Order: sequence, then C-alpha cells, then structure tokens
Amino acid sequence: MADPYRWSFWKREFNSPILLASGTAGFGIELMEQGFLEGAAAVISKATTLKPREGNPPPRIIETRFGLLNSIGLANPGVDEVLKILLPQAADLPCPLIINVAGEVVEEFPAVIERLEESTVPFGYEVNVSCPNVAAGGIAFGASPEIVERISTLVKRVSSRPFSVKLTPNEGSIVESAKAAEAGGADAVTVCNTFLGMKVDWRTGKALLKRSVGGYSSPALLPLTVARVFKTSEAVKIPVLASGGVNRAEDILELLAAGAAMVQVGTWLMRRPDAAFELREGVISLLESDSP
Amino acid sequence: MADPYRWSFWKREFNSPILLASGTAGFGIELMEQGFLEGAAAVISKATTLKPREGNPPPRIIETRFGLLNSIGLANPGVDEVLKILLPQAADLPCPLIINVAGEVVEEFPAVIERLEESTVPFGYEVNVSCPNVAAGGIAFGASPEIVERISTLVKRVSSRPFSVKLTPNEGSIVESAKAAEAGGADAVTVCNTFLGMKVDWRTGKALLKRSVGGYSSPALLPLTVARVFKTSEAVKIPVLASGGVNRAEDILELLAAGAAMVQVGTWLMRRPDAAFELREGVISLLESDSP
Amino acid sequence: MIIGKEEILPGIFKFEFKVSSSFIAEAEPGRFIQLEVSHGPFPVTRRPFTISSTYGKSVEIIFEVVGRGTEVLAETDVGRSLRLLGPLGRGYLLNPGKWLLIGGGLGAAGFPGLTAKIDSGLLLLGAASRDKLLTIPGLETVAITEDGSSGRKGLITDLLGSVRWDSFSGIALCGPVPMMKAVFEMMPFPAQAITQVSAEARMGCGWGVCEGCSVPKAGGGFLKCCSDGPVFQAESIDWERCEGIH
Amino acid sequence: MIIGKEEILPGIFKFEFKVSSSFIAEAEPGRFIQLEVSHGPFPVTRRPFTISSTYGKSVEIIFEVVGRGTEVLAETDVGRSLRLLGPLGRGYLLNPGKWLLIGGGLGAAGFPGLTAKIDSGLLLLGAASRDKLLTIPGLETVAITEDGSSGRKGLITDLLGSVRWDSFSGIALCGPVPMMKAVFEMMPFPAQAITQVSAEARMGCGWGVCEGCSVPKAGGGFLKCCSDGPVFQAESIDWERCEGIH
Ligand SMILES: Cc1cc2nc3c(=O)[nH]c(=O)nc-3n(C[C@H](O)[C@H](O)[C@H](O)COP(=O)(O)OP(=O)(O)OC[C@H]3O[C@@H](n4cnc5c(N)ncnc54)[C@H](O)[C@@H]3O)c2cc1C
Ligand SMILES: Cc1cc2nc3c(=O)[nH]c(=O)nc-3n(C[C@H](O)[C@H](O)[C@H](O)COP(=O)(O)OP(=O)(O)OC[C@H]3O[C@@H](n4cnc5c(N)ncnc54)[C@H](O)[C@@H]3O)c2cc1C
Ligand SMILES: Cc1cc2nc3c(=O)[nH]c(=O)nc-3n(C[C@H](O)[C@H](O)[C@H](O)COP(=O)(O)O)c2cc1C
Ligand SMILES: Cc1cc2nc3c(=O)[nH]c(=O)nc-3n(C[C@H](O)[C@H](O)[C@H](O)COP(=O)(O)O)c2cc1C
Ligand code: FES
Ligand code: FES
Repeated sequence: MADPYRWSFWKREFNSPILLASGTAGFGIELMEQGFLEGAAAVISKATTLKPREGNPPPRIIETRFGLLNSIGLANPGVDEVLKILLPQAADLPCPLIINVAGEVVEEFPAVIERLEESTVPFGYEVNVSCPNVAAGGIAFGASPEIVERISTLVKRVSSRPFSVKLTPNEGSIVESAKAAEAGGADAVTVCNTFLGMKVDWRTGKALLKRSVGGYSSPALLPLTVARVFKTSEAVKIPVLASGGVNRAEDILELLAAGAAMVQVGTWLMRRPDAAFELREGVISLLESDSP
Repeated sequence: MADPYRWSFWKREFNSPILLASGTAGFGIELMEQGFLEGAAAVISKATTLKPREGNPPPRIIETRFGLLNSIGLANPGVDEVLKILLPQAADLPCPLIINVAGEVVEEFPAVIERLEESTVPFGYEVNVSCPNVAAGGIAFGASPEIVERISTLVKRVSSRPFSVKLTPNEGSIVESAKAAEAGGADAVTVCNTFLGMKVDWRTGKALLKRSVGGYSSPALLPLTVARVFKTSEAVKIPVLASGGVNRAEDILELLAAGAAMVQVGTWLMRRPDAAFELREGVISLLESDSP
Repeated sequence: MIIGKEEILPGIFKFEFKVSSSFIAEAEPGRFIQLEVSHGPFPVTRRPFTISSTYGKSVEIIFEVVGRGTEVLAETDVGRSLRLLGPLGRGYLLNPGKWLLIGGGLGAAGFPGLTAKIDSGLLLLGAASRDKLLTIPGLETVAITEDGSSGRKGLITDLLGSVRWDSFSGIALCGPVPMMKAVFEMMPFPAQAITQVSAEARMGCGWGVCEGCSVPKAGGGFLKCCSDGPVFQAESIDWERCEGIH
Repeated sequence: MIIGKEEILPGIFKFEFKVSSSFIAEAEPGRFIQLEVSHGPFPVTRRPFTISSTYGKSVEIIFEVVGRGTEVLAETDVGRSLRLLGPLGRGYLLNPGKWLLIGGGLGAAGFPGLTAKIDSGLLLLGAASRDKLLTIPGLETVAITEDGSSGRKGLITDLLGSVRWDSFSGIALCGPVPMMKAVFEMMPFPAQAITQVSAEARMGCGWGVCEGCSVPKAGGGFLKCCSDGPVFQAESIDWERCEGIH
C-alpha cells in the first residue's frame, strides 16, 4: 500500500524526509552494498577537497558521557580521486547523491565544484563553511556573513546544480550567515554542523582527542538544532536542511515542525547503518497515528 | 582534619572551587536558611536590572529528553529593591555574594553597578552580556567584541570591585569577546551562559516555551563548556569562571584541568540545593585518591 | 524511603514515604514535596506532588502517570529511597466552619489532608470517568463523570447550580486550569472571595529561587507557584492570562 | 541473541551469540563484530570485539570490562538480543605451515578461531597476572606474567630470545600497542615480513565510512582499522606514530 506522505526540495519529491549527513555515510557505496539506502531521500557525501587530505592524527573519535567527539580533519582522497573512483561507483545509488565540499581558502570551493561539474552523478552540493579559513587565521568561513555570501556567489557562478551552505553554530550569527548564503544565491542552508567540544582527562590534564577540540554530536543537542532551524527558517525563504541530534522519528517530525524542509541523520547512522529505513518507518507510523 | 586543597580568584582563597550560578541560587538567602551554602565558595545572584522586570509569560521552564529549557526573562525586583530588601538580608551569608547584572542598553550596566556600589555587601559583579541589546535589534551584547569592550570599560570606571563578564556561546566569537572583556578591564570572564534551545510539539507545531526559544542547559553540554573554557583560557590572562553542564565532581575537575579558575553549578542546584556540599566532598575525595 | 505503593486506579498510584517528625509537623494541607524521581541525571528537575495526607511518621502522595518522570516513579519499588524536599510552599488558610471542596481529576489528591483539618465539608468531585475518580474518605461527596461511568454524567460545573454558596465558610478548588477558571467564574462574588485554589506550574527549583513557576497575578505581574503558593486566594490570580499554560 | 555468558576470569567475560549461517561462513579469524551494547542512546557508538571463535551457528567473543560500554554489556543477561554487525573487516591471510602466535592480555581473544584454521602453532602468551591470562586450547603454550603468578615472570619480550624465528611460516601478533611495537622491533627482519598484527583503534562506524579509526601507515598517511584491517601486515604500520594512541 502506497502511503501518501511526500517531502520535497530542489524541485524533487521524495517519499522520505531523511538525508544521510556528510561524513557518516561515505559516498553511499558501502550502504548501497548492504541494501541500507532504503528510506533515505539522498546521501550527502563526505567532504571533498581539491587536494587529498590525510586527516588529523588519531585518536579522532572519543565518546563522552552523553555524546561523541570527532576530529576527522576532512580526510578524503581529493576531488581527482572522487571523480575517478568514487563517483563512477556511486552512479548506481538508488537515491541522489549530494557532494559535500570543503576548502581551506575561499577560492577552493568554486574550484572543487567546477571539477565536480565534469561528472553527471551529483544531484547537488553542500558547501561546508564550518571549516577553518586558513587565510583568516583559522576562524571558520561561516563566522563572517560577508565571506559566506562571497563563497555562495562564487559557487553559484560555476555550478549548474543547486547547493546548500552548511553553517556553523560556533562562531558568528547563524541567522545572519543564512541570510548571506541566500543573498549569494544558495538554494538551501544546512543548519548546522557540529558544536565545538572537548574532553580532558583531569588526572593528566590532557585532551583525549589528539587535536584537543573537535566536533561534538549528541541526541541531547536536538533542542539546539530545533532553535537554530526555527530562527533561520523564519529569516530565509530557501529550504532549511536540519542537522544535529536526530535519533528518533519524533526528532525528525519536530525539526520539520520547526521549519526544516528535510532532516539529516549523522552520528546515529554510524550506530545504525539501517537508520534511514527504521526512522522513515517511524515517521510514517507517527503521521498515520496522528491523522484523524 | 583540614584538607590542603585551596582555590583562589580575585585575591581571595577558598576551600572549594564551586560558585553557585546566577539565576539558580536567588541571592543565597533561601539556601543560607536551609544551611545549604556549605561547600560554596561564593553565590552569584540572579540578574539585577535598573528597573523591576516581571519576566516572560509562562511556561518558563520546559524539560526536554536530556535537558532543561528556561525562559525566565531576567525577572527581578530591580536594583532599588535589591538594595533595600535583598542585600541587607544577604549580609549574613557565610560566603561572598557576587551580583549578576543585566541590561537592555549598554549604559544600563554601569548605571546598575553605580547603584550597587552604595552597598557594602557585594564581593564583586558578574556582567551578563548574553542578554539582548535592545538598541541593536535584539542581538546579544556579547556578539560584538566592541560592545563587550565598551561595557567592560564603562563598568570598570564606576566599580571599586572586581567583575566578570559572562559571555554567550550563541553569537559572535567567545574567544574574541573574552579578549575584548580583558582589554576593557574585566577581572574575569564567565564561560558561558546557556545555549539557545527550543522544543516544538510536532503535532500542534507549537513551541512549548511561551517565548519559543530559551536557554538550554544539560549535563550533556559539558564538552561544549570544556572546549570554550580551554580556548578562552588560552587567549586571556584573567581567570575563567566555567559555567555549563556540571553535575559531578569529575566535571569540576575536568573544567579546572581545561583552564578554569573556578566552576559554577547552576541547573543541578535546582535539583540538589545541597549540591555545593556534595560536589565539594566529591572533588576532595577524588583529589585525595589521586595524590600519591 | 518508599514504605507503601498501591495502584489505586489504573495508572494512578499512592506512594507512602517515611519522613522525619519535623516534616510531619510542617505538612500542612496544600503544601507539597519535590521528589527526585530518578537516580540518573534525566529528567533533570524534581517533580512536585501535593502532600495527600500524613499518618504517624509517613506521608502519602497520589499521582497519575502522565510523562517520563511519573513513569519512572511508578516503576520504583517499595524499599527504595528517593530524595525528597519539603514540605514546601504555602498551604490552605484554615478557618472554622463548613468547607466546600471542589476537585477535578487528580486535583483532589490533596483533599484527604485538608479533610482531616476542617470541621465539616461537602465534596464535589469530577473526573473523566470512574477510572479517574479518586475516593476521598470522610466527606459527603457528590461525584460526576464526563462519561457517566460513576455518579452523574457531565462536567463539574453542572453540579454548581444546586450549591448553597452561603452555607460555607471556606472553599477549596483544585483541578486543571480550565476547570478552575470555569468554576471560579460561575461562583457568586462572596464565594469567590473565600475560595482558595491550589495552582500548578512547571517548576524548576520548588523553593523560590529560579522564577520558573510563574502564575499570572490579578492586576499584572506574576506570583511564584512554589513559594507564594501553591495555594492562593482565587481572586489573586489572573485567570485570563492562565489560558493555555498547561 | 545471547545464548551463553561466562565470567572466565575476574572481569573477563565470554559471550556466545546466535547468528545466521551466512555470518558463520564469513567469520574468518581476525574479523570483528560491532555490538550495540545498550538499548538507550548512550554510549552512542557500538563497541568492536574480535570474533574469538565460532561453533555451529554461534559466535563467541571474549572481552574485558574496561569502561562504560563493556560494563553495560557484562550486565546483559542470556536471552537478551543485541544488535550485532559483522563479520567486519579483514582477517588473517592464512598460509600453511607452523604459526607463531604472540598475544598480550586480551589480545589473545581472537586466537581460538585462528588456531582452528592453521596447521600447527606455538603460542607465546603474556599478561599482567594469572587473573588476566586467557587459556587458548589446542596449542603448545608458553606463558609469562608480569607478577610471576603463572608461568614465567616477566614481559613477553623476555620470551623472544629463545624463539626460532625461521621455523614459522606465519606470525600473528596482538596486544596493547606498546607490546606489539616492542615485539615487532625485536624481531629479525624475515620474521617481521611474515608478521600480521591485529590493530585496535577507537571506532565510529566500523564499516569504513567515518574515517574515525585511523592507524598510522608506514611511509605516511593512515590506514582504516575497520576496513583496511583490523589485521595488517606488521610492516605496513608506522609504529613510531602509534605511540600514545591508546
Ligand atoms: C504544586 C504542585 C503539586 C502537584 N501535585 C500533584 C499531585 O498530587 N498528583 C499528581 O499526579 N500531579 C501533581 N502535580 C503535577 C505533577 O507535578 C506533574 O504531573 C509531573 O511533574 C509530570 O511529570 P512527568 O515527567 O511525568 O511529565 P512530563 O513528561 O514532564 O510532562 C507531561 C505533561 O504533564 C504536565 N506537567 C508536567 N510538569 C508539570 C507541572 N510541574 N505542573 C503541572 N503540570 C505539569 C504537562 O502538561 C506535560 O505535558 C503537581 C504539580 C504542582 C506544581
Ligand atoms: C577491532 C577491534 C577488536 C577488539 N576486540 C576486542 C576483544 O576481543 N576483546 C576486548 O576485550 N576488547 C576488544 N577491543 C577493545 C574494545 O572494543 C574496547 O575495550 C571497548 O570498546 C571499550 O568500551 P568501553 O565503553 O567499555 O570503554 P570506554 O569507556 O569507551 O573506554 C575505556 C578505555 O578503553 C579503551 N578503548 C575504548 N575504546 C577502544 C577501542 N575501540 N579500541 C581500543 N581501545 C579502546 C581506551 O583506552 C579507554 O580509555 C577491540 C577493539 C577493536 C578496535
Ligand atoms: C564522524 C563525523 C564526520 C563528519 N564529517 C563531516 C564532513 O566531512 N563534512 C561536514 O559538513 N560535516 C561532517 N560531520 C557533521 C555531520 O554531517 C552532522 O552535521 C553532525 O554530526 C550533526 O548531526 P548528527 O547529530 O546527526 O550527527 C561529521 C560528523 C561526524 C560525527
Ligand atoms: C532557571 C535558570 C535561570 C537563569 N538565570 C540567569 C540569569 O539571570 N543570569 C545569568 O547570567 N545566567 C542565568 N542562567 C544561566 C546559569 O547561570 C548558567 O550559566 C547556565 O545555566 C549553565 O550552567 P548549568 O549547566 O550549570 O546550569 C540561568 C539558568 C537557569 C537554568
Ligand atoms: S520553581 Fe523555582 S521559583 Fe518556583
Ligand atoms: S570506524 Fe568508521 S571508518 Fe573505521
């Protein structure tokens, strides 16, 4: 029996509101091989950069009492390898693939996307402005609305496909950055990346992540995402893609109610590779139980 | 048996690293009456403003799955009443009292503190720049390093006592704001106030707090505080007073290891009015078990 | 420590705790306790419950399972110790003579203790169905249920027409906000003036410091449910602004 | 489903799970499973455990309680079902002949399954004390403990002097990083070239997507413990950069 529930963004309709978040689904290939992409509207790839990046020294993953710290450092084989090896394999995915793009300087974003335009595989892009702007002493691009607008404008110029700008909650104003992304021509904003976090062993005084601070994710952060989705979706007309803290169907419905067009699942996917299927089932059955 | 452990800030030595956070201890009077101030180095009062404030409409407190949302709206009787009624009662506290000060415009901060200088009771002040700057369309004072520095300079001018600037994690850069506070003459920074959060009932689409968004606190946020304390304490020389996510003795030791001079306990105090006593005992016994 | 536990109606529990004699001395009708329902950190805050009655060195509460906190509490077994703060807040101002008690649903949970302190009284008791209808011993009772499964069928306001308001020296009103508002507004003025209500609000601390538990005050501003109340003169509350709080 | 549970040494448990026959078919020695230790959301990630051995339709793991995840797991009773992913990763490349197995502490947990697949072997087993010394049946074993409570007294490196390295066609090395590094560095070159190590790293996913489980690679860059390993040619690892990871 076909259910009547549909969600849409970027002129496409989906039977699920769930996107698989960047960095937790690879390029979807492993999940496809296991049959785990059912229930996912689209996969967002891990970060792709111009040059290969080996990533940060380990440990890169530390559990805290109520969440997870990661410091992957955008490890990826670089856009050449992505084009040569990964995108051809990803051509068979049963759902669209959005390529997440990162850079160390403003110009790297359009440069990577220009290269990605050579492939027919991507459905769109997600531009990660949460990473450090090397030219500005390591402050995130996303901290400055001017830089966010500039990156959006540059990406718009080279891209034939829609793109979302993935904002940071750690610096600047997420609402101002969302407006700047929209002004620069972005087709969506992703709200948002992980929160800066850290764990220290008090006995030794040492950080447990090799790089001291990292990105913190936890189901306990859901209310933070809800607030930011609510505020940005009030401020812009483009779709808001929610990211952060989802591990239940209720969480997805709450983020949609707060203004999200679609909802990403990240950390939870590492625990449950079949999360998209489970969560979509949960969403449908809650909607059914709620309808009169 | 006297234990050898001591913590100090503002030229005073304490047998506990614990401060009771603003808004969760009143003016310490109720806690004193119950004998619950043992273990607290100092009490930080609820926000004091120039005029009385009745606060936000209810509900003002909502529990989420893993934390607490509050939207008190700085309800307080105003500085006149504080001087007339509360400070005389608080003169008997067994520990120092720090007065937390809030305002709607920059000039309100020094104005309140000028009045508070009339009393001999305060040990120092905590200047809450996380509240909305009415003159700047509701963006928090703390979002702008220039405004933080300006407020610090104005407060320094009228205050004979040390003061801490309580920063916000929601807008701007907490490190830049900390540096600005130091440049303006602040004697400490408090890192930090609550994170913006929200809960929505997906069935009705309505926010559960009357004012939609509020401040979110949770033990699950400890890693966020640790990271911010680490980064600010690297950037400034004045003491960093940590606030956010503490409910165990280990949490206090972790924040001290990350760079805090003292550690505040807020939300947990509402659950355990004797938290200071319990946590201090826990800290001492961990330190004892750790020493060779 | 929990020394008694009984599911008196489906999903409605009576718990008995052992307490100190100073607790008993201060446990006036209408006051409440703050109970730490879990050992872990979630839910973060305590849960408030009206003192239902006291016997010797024990205190009873009656509560309904409505969410996570009460769920965890209902699963806690006899013999376990839970941290308990109280008695907190202000209870009923008691005066001699005959009292009228009006309770909706769990609002009547505090009436056993009140009954023990008044000379005589009449109880009007409303509930959704007999499954939700508390039994308050020692009082002449008129019951009404929305589905007619016990007593008359209808809302508690349907019972008010026949009330001889001037025969009472005190009135206690407790239940959901819309019910209290409706009852209060149907009362003649002199009855309003002798009515005390037991209010509910989401609480943070329970002991007056967090300003979380505000109840709209007649004439503007707010009262603190936990320390100005939870029992208030009905007239001191702004019933219009109470709408939609719970 | 957990069908067997035994505390084989203080704080060290053997768990047996019922699994599918396709699982058994793929359960080569050295591969691992990702186990969801709790039903609630914390700890957030799964926990990796080496497949110790398989029997019929069941798989065994041996683990030590070292933190929250293993604590929760140890408290889980027979009959409960836990979500289990696997077999994951790459196991040992097996070749015929005699093998030398060198295990430190829980590092030997995977040796029962390996023993079943090799022609013959010698096992060098080290542990802090007899309380931590696993028993691996079916192999000639030389044991050494740091406190001398079982076998010789000393570190596993003390056993290496008398090893006739050229008599083995394969070497398996597993244990804490400092132990593996020390053993590897004491080996003559030809032995290094036939040594496979089972590495450990903090894992996020366990199936190759998160890049969380990096192991320093000889010559620079990183290997993924979960999908490039966990069993690696010892020479492919940069042991210097491994220092202090665990
Ligand atoms: C002074 C006072 C006395 C009370 N006495 C009793 C009593 O004797 N028996 C009894 O069953 N209940 C009583 N309550 C209500 C009781 O405190 C709540 O039902 C309980 O806190 C709900 O906790 P929960 O975690 O199960 O629900 P949650 O999951 O937190 O919420 C479930 C629903 O319960 C309601 N609720 C939650 N907290 C409160 C609160 N503090 N006040 C009012 N409604 C709330 C909300 O409508 C919410 O949607 C009293 C409340 C107050 C303020
Ligand atoms: C491929 C692989 C196979 C493993 N096989 C076994 C096995 O057969 N038996 C066994 O007892 N253990 C095994 N481990 C280690 C086991 O996964 C950890 O001990 C476990 O995850 C700790 O979880 P915890 O929540 O109890 O500890 P935590 O509270 O998370 O940490 C406690 C301590 O354990 C260590 N630790 C935590 N996670 C890991 C990890 N992923 N790898 C290494 N050390 C870690 C750290 O030093 C930490 O300080 C294996 C690890 C890997 C990567
Ligand atoms: C291990 C890991 C790796 C991640 N890598 C990236 C990345 O490369 N690019 C990116 O934009 N976000 C990355 N993220 C952030 C997630 O995409 C997601 O926004 C965040 O984790 C919050 O969502 P969650 O709570 O569902 O995990 C990563 C997160 C994790 C946990
Ligand atoms: C109910 C409540 C009221 C608060 N009121 C104030 C306030 O008036 N001024 C202020 O600076 N911070 C206020 N805070 C923030 C706390 O002082 C503290 O910084 C924050 O809650 C994080 O610490 P915690 O996790 O220990 O609660 C309030 C917090 C809560 C929960
Ligand atoms: S609940 Fe904190 S003031 Fe009433
Ligand atoms: S654990 Fe995720 S890639 Fe290895």
